[in-house]
Amino acid sequence: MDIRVQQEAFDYGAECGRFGQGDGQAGAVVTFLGLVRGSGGLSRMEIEHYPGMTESALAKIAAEAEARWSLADVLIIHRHGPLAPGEAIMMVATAARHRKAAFEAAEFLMDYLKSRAPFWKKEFGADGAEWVAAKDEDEAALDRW
Amino acid sequence: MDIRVQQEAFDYGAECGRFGQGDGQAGAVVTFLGLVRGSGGLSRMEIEHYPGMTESALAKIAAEAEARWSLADVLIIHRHGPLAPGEAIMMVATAARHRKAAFEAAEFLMDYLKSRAPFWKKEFGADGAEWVAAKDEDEAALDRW
Amino acid sequence: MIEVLYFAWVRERIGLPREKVATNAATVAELVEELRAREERYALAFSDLRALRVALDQRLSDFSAPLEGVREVAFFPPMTGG
Amino acid sequence: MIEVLYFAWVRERIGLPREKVATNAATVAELVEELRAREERYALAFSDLRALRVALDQRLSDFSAPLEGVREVAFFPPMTGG
Repeated sequence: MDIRVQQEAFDYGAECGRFGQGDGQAGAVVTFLGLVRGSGGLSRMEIEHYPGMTESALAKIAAEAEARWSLADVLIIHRHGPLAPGEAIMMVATAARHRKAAFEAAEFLMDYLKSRAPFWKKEFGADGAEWVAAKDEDEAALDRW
Repeated sequence: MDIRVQQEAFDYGAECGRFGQGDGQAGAVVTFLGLVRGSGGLSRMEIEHYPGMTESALAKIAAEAEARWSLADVLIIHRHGPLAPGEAIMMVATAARHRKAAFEAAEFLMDYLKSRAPFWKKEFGADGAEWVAAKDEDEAALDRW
Repeated sequence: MIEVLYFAWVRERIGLPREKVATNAATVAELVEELRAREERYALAFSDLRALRVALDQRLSDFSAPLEGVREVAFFPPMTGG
Repeated sequence: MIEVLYFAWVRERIGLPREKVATNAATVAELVEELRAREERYALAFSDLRALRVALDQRLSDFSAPLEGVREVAFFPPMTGG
């Protein structure tokens, strides 16, 4: 398990290249990459988080996924601070014996990250700055698990 | 759209690193990597395919996913020929505005690849060689779409 | 003394990221009442509890939870990670 | 003349990957009957049609499909890609 909360950029390709491969146990790797969209005149984004709680919330979510889907490995990287359109915000990766487990675990992690990890996004655009509102559908997505 | 059917190895990390990013349109990228598992005394695998039909079947599946989930980009790489445990068999990648579309499209591609693209796996182990049997659950997975 | 933290627009409305609060409140809800009574900016930040979440010692909790033994209370809007 | 292709264990049982077949069969099922009648190895390969799939000119089809205008027929077991 590898959990990283950081301001610096990360190299998605390099992380994918070294994740979950080579031990011959995993047959399936799924990764998710979240990017800042440039739509709607967005000029930048800032992500605030709750140091301490963030790390423990992510570790708890990852441990739950690892146990529930018997993952061979799990990775979460989430950035905070200022971000420009096109930049990577975060990634998750899961490795499992079969594809169903790898997909489900990655979606589970994303659903929980969206509404249970203490991050808050603020968007800066032509019309000023605005905190991103939580979506009902993100809360509803948790019911699946 | 990028579809490749090849015997040579591919660099999963490098493919992830250059897929679907940078245009500011996609907010979500999902990738799937399929690996040869070393379990059950497997010494090697061979994948046979149907040249011509393989490429058109993959292009058709990818075009369907692209249209249905409004994908910003889609990639399928599938190898054939001899493969050792731990080696990458194939990958798919999807880029979309939101995570739900990227995940669903990647799972759709995998479900169709499993039982509608003309590939056949043969496993070589301590007890000889055996063609991998199609699983009922793989056929059933198509009902979701 | 309890350490009280504010995040996102709760932090912006109140105007500070954290403060120490002397309180005898038995529950989170009672603490919120005390804070609301302080000043307009607190009343504004806590005007709609349905729009807020609370964590006690860095674990998600709720407004009816007891404060006994708690060292750190955080108030923030629904999270928007990922 | 129709080009007939065999893949995976169908290819192994019949012992060749492709052959040209002169036939007047109207459907895939009729072609299968003709092939079965040829030799034991064909009869064996086509002993259980439920275990087989067929493609006509590189598109998945079924055993009741007509052969008129078809240039390439492929027989193979259920696919196991991914």
